[in-house]
Amino acid sequence: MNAANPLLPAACRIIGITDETPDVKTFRLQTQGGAKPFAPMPGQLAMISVPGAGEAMFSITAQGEDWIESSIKRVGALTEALHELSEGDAVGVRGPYGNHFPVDALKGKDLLFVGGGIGLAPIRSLIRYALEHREDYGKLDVLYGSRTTADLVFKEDLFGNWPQRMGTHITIDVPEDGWDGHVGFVPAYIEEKGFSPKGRACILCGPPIMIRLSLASLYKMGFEKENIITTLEMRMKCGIGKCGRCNIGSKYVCLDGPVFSMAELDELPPEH
Amino acid sequence: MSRIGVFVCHCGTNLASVVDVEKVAAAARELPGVSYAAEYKYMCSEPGQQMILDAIAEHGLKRIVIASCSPRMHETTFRKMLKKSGVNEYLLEIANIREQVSWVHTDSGVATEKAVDLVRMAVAKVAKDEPLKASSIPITKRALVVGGGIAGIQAALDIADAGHEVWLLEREPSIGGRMVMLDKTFPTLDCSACISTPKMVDMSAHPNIKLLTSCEVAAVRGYIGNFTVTIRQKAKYVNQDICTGCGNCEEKCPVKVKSDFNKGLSDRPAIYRLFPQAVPAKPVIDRAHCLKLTKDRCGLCEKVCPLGCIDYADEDREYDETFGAVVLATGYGLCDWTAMYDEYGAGRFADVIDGLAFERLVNASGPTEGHIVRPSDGAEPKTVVLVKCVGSRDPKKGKPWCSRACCMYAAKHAHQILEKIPGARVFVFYIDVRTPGKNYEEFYDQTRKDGAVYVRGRVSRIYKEGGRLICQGEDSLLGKQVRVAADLVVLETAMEPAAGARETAALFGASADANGWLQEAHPKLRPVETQAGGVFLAGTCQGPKDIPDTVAQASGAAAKAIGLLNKDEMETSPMIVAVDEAKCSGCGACVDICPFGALSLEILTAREGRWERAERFVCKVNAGLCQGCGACTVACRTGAIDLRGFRNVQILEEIDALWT
Amino acid sequence: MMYLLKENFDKAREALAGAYAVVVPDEVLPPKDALFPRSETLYETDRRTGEARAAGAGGKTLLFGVRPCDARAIGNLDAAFLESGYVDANYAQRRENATIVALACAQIPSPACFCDSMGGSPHEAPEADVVLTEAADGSGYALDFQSEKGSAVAEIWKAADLIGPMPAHLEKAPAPTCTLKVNKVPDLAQKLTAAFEDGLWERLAEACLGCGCCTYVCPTCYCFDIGLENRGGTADTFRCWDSCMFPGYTQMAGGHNPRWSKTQRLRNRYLHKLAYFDERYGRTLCVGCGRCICRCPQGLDITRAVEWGERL
Amino acid sequence: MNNFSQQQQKIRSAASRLLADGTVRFVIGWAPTRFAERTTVLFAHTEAEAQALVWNAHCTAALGKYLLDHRLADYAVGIVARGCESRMINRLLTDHQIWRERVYILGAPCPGMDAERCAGCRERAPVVWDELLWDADGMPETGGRQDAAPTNLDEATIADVGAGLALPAVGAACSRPLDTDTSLRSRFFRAEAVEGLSAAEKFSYWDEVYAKCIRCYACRQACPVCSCRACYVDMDRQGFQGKQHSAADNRVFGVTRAFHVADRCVECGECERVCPMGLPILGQTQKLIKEIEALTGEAYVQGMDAEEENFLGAFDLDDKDDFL
Amino acid sequence: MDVANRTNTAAGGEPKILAFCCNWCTYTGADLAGLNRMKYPANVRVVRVPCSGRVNPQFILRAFARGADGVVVCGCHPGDCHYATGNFFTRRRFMLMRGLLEFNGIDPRRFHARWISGSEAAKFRDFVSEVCAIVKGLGHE
Repeated sequence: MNAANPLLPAACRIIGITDETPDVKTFRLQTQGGAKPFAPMPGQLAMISVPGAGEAMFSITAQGEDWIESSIKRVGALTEALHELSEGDAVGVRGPYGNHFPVDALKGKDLLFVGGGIGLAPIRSLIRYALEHREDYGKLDVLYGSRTTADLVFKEDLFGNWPQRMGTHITIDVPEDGWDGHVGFVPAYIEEKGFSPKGRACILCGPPIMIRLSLASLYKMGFEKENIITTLEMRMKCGIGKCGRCNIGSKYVCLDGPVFSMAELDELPPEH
Repeated sequence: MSRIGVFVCHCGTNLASVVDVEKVAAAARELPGVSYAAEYKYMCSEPGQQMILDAIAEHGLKRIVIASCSPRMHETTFRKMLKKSGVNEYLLEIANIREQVSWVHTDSGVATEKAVDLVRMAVAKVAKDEPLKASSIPITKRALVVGGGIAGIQAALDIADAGHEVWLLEREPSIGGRMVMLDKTFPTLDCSACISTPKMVDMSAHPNIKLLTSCEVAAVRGYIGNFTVTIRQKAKYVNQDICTGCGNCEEKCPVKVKSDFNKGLSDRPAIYRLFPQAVPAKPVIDRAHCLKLTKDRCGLCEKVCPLGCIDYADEDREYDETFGAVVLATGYGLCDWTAMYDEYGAGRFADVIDGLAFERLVNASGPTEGHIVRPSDGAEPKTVVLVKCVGSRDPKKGKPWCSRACCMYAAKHAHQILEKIPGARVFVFYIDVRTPGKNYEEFYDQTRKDGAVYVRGRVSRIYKEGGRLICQGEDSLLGKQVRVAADLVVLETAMEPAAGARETAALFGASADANGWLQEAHPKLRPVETQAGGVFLAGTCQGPKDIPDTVAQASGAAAKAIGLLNKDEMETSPMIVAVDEAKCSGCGACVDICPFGALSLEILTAREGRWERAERFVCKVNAGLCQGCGACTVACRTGAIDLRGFRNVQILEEIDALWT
Repeated sequence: MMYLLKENFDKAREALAGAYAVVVPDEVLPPKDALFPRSETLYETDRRTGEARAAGAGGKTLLFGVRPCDARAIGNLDAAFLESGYVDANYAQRRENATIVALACAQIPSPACFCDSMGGSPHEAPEADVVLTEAADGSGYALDFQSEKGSAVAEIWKAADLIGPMPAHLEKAPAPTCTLKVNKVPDLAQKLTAAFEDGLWERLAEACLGCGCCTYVCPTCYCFDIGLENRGGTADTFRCWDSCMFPGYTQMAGGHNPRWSKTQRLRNRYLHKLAYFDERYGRTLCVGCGRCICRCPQGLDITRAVEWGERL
Repeated sequence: MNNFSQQQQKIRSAASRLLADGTVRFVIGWAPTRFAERTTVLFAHTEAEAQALVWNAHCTAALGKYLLDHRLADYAVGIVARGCESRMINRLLTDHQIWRERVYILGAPCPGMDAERCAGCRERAPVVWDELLWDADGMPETGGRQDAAPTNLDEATIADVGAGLALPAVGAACSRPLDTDTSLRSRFFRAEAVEGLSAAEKFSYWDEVYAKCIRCYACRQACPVCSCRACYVDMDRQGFQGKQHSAADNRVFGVTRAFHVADRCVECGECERVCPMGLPILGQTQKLIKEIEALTGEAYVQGMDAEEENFLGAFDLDDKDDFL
Repeated sequence: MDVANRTNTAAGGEPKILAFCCNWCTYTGADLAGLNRMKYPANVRVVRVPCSGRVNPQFILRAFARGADGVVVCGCHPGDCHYATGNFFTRRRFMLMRGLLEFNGIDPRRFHARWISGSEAAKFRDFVSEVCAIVKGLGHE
């Protein structure tokens, strides 16, 4: 973050692009000087700009020694411009913005990560953190679903890295040739797996309908609202709690979020 | 960065001698989004194209700008080239720096500056180009011919002979049209019925042709390759499958109605066939005059029919059929001179008749078996006046156009009178005599030699005096008033588009001109096509014609239809408009603009805000009809409708690129 | 207490023109434009390298004749832009460079004024550097220099011999009172937010046209949008006023809009003015200037929400 | 005799009846505010609320645009409609924005309320209605209010029953004072005031106007012709206009807005009435109608029926093109 | 649209004139002018559009706002439109727009429209030359 002017982006470049799905790409970013733009906590956001096209807020999905990564779905003009970029191209980055997953409060707990579609992107930062600090947390499980296998993001993690290190449960909505994994919707799969709420926190992110139904399932299974954590998406422009549009009541998602527990959200007006 | 590659062509010395191509390429390299720029002697050549393909592969180029000759020259070439690369062929812009720079400017500095500007505009536009894909639509291999006159018959036969299924739709109870009403045809004087009825029989017997009489087009959906036509079959009240055409019913029917076919010169029953050689040769009931249908009396025909074909309960039916191509052959009618020319008696004199009535009089199978008689008293006329250009070439009272065939059939009428009535005198009033056809002038010459007197001038008045019709007019060659006391006056009246032709054409997306003649796509080069793809014109619906021209045009239209039907599918241009339904407010401003009828408003029902099932209008684009002019986009204030390849944002970027 | 004769009022303003760019607030718009312009370039980006260079944010300005409510509004903007969380660089620079000369209201400017109901006063402007208060006899203005910036103004006026000590027999005129009275409602913020789902919000919003009028004339509305304009090889990133009354304000790229209805937007605006800002920054955002009431073409009135809150 | 009071009673009874028999979900009309010389818009949902509707010289806001808020609704809406509202309704019907059967129109011939907005108005009686509340005869042709009686402040209390509020009354209006001269002026009075200027004067005239424009879009929001689901100006990505403010950018907006309503404007004058900066923007739209009339040689009055041909959506083969 | 301040001529440079040409007539006519090696001033920059009916009057506003010294719109003659009727709408739109521009103080001599067919290369040349001369004459107001 530029201390003098938090709205000013740092000149960065793309050092790697991974095609996740037909409309999701993961961009690995680094400053023009070859450094990490900043060191985000899991769940934090970055404002990424395409010179000449504009900027938008994205969750940071991963970080390394000298890079951060963001996985971006093509939904509008800006993301379209992003998707057109190639390795080596210039982008602007400012951040990190927002709060982060309560990594300390979660210590000692079993963690259940539930994601749907591109919703796995923000969760991935926490999964990576938990795996890096493996001794701080109890049992780790990720339950992830998408419409088809083509829409599964982070396939390398889902089928390579994670299964050896944590419970990995993948489902797709409808049967498909060549898929011998689970078929069905995420909420049903959560219930089917019967995760115990005891000493376990659930980190939930995905499309609104999936969230709604998954919450119903989790409540039914006895999860407390305090132990269900999600991240919100709102239209953002400044990222620093000034421009106004991402408010829910008196909270700004860009400052006080995007991470909220269901208990915290209950305190806020239902406007998200 | 968009990874744009810019390629500047020298065009030998065509470009390079005026424009500093290296400078243009260097300037291009500095433009946002451009990651590669090069110049070469001939970009369009094989090595030139290969160079571009190599650069695309080597530099990962995603969009291409070529600065060269006019896009009208090589846009297609370069699009084809891109098909071989990974770059979509529509992510291409061409900066025209030959026709619009090096060939029209001499100062190298100024020309180079302009070339750079044009490249800058092309780069700005290409950055906003979207990948497009031409789609193909399957073609229904069946043609519809609307109108069963000689044009429709000829077109149908030609298409059917080429092996395609044809449906011919005629609103009258029989095919044949105007030509079967005629006696003889000029200039050869062969019997009109003798040459047309065999064609009609061929039609009914052709395995590829389905004949629909007493039918109308009620509605049309779809477009070239796939017109879904709603056909309205009017009730015939006679079971056409069983009827043998024995004629008992026609004999017994007590009703007498003036025969339209015989121009009111004879009567016909209420159950009738249009004329003796009608195809199909089966009667229908005229519902307006049948006593059973109008007053629930009589029922004689049902009683005398040996096969029980009569079905008074028959009703109009509508059904849908799909066709790949359509030939409109709706023909002509004669103008209603009685409404235009009060000075000719406006119909009060029985012995002032029009040309078609004369054809019926002189026709061997007509009401008088070919005897030329006065309708008023049946006497043989000794002096006959033929008046040409009645309604034609008369913008004040009639129609502005020349009806083309009248000069020749007037000569034919004169010839027939002189031949059939010994000692008869024939006067022909004319403005000009136009005989531009093979053997036409010779025929006209012969008629005059036979004794027809040609008087140059319009007849200004016809009135009765002592039982004779006095035709008064000015002989403009003599420069004085002349009068002829005639026994019969034949008005060679103007052709006009058949009633309902404009409306029928509109259903198919074809238009008519101000006079009602159906509009060809181009008056010179596309005379049988219409603005609506897959809809062709045959015969007089497009404008006045004689029979040979009609038949020739019908074959032309058939050839076009055959060409279309020979394809299995058709590629459509992707550079057409598309509607963003989320933005469309359904105001319909665009719909009014479209010349092709490609846009329509439809009701969209969707959840919106607090309304679960909100109904609103949105514009739908018929991709088969849209030709990509983009005139509608300007009417759309929201920009919900936009033209692919020339979207608002692309053009705006081009503009912006010039002033930065 | 220093004193400025009424006849020297214009001279006093003119005397400042050398040292400051003097801004006299528009009769319709609040003075926020000088600190938070309708449109300003934030930075320029090189479209090839992505390098961004911040644009400057103006030199020394002086706002002359600011109403006390508007001065108070500037205090609220300070709270949002400077005092809590991130510091907004452009606002900070303009604010640092700005001197505020307030003019206490001798009469109530508009029947819609209700500053004294919102905790302000037509005569008090602690946020201002200088306050001019009319003397009881109307002959001139009592001057309160309330800061170092204020003292600098005093020096200029002294140097120009425009001001002198206030004659002993004079005193400040008593503060007028607003005709529009809104009762102070204890716990208004809590009451209104608790009534978030009440159907009355919809009734309040029915007559709203959804134009942005109220937000643009409001001295405390500070929502903005960030946009971009390309100029050849560089791109200008600018920010401009935005309005929470526009649906596009919260419209997300994927199509979801958390405040899709007019009612939601009006409720959010009223609650921001009366509750949310208070919850976050400890002061009520609405300063009771009455502009939104005056300028609303359809006669909407934010005090209706306050009165309603009173009865909750 | 106080015409306004009698007519107001007719509005109230008709509205009550429609609400009582369930014909409409609510009736849109005017209600008093706490300022004597101002009204607000009231959606009367109950018979009691209908008794709060007022009809007086301060009923300046046009109501037609509210129908758009309910364009997707499956219920019927009642509306008090003067000449301008009725033309708005026709306009919205022509543009397929509302369903005729879902609007119940209480026709209210009007003497002309606002000197600025109504000065050029020729159609003060409604052109479409379901029920004409009083006869248009006797409406002074040249405008002029019959009686400008101030709103009875007791009514304010009643109105607030509707919204569940009771407000103490204070002062008069705080917006610009009403001009009492509502006599009929030239239909294009605002345009004509500018036409006489030289090109340079025109340029600086509009420069001054647009330097003041704050792009609040009240003109658009109030305009019954601006029925787009999304306004071009809110889609800065699409490229026609960015969001930055400057006299030049604002002018592009002003001219574009005028052109977007060019051939559909019903001349209600709301754009100018609602402008918080008091900008004389009516001249732009008046000019366009004037141009259309000059080009066709025929009167061009929109909103007179629901099936109109728009000038820009049609053509004549022999249209003028003297500069082409 | 701030013509007075932003035009190219104001900066002492050559004026730039933006020309919208329909693909079927005027663009072809301009190409033909090139083919015939006709000479005209280099101030004009052509934007190719399928039909003059595609030219949104807002494009003209944009060009003036960006600093165009002159803008021209060209299309097929009435009745010759490749798309039958596109230019009839063009005609009404720009007749109206011209009035509005003039009303807003934009010198109407900076905005021109002309029907130029594919064979009228000389007309294209003459028109462009004429507009250039006019615009140069206007210079900086």
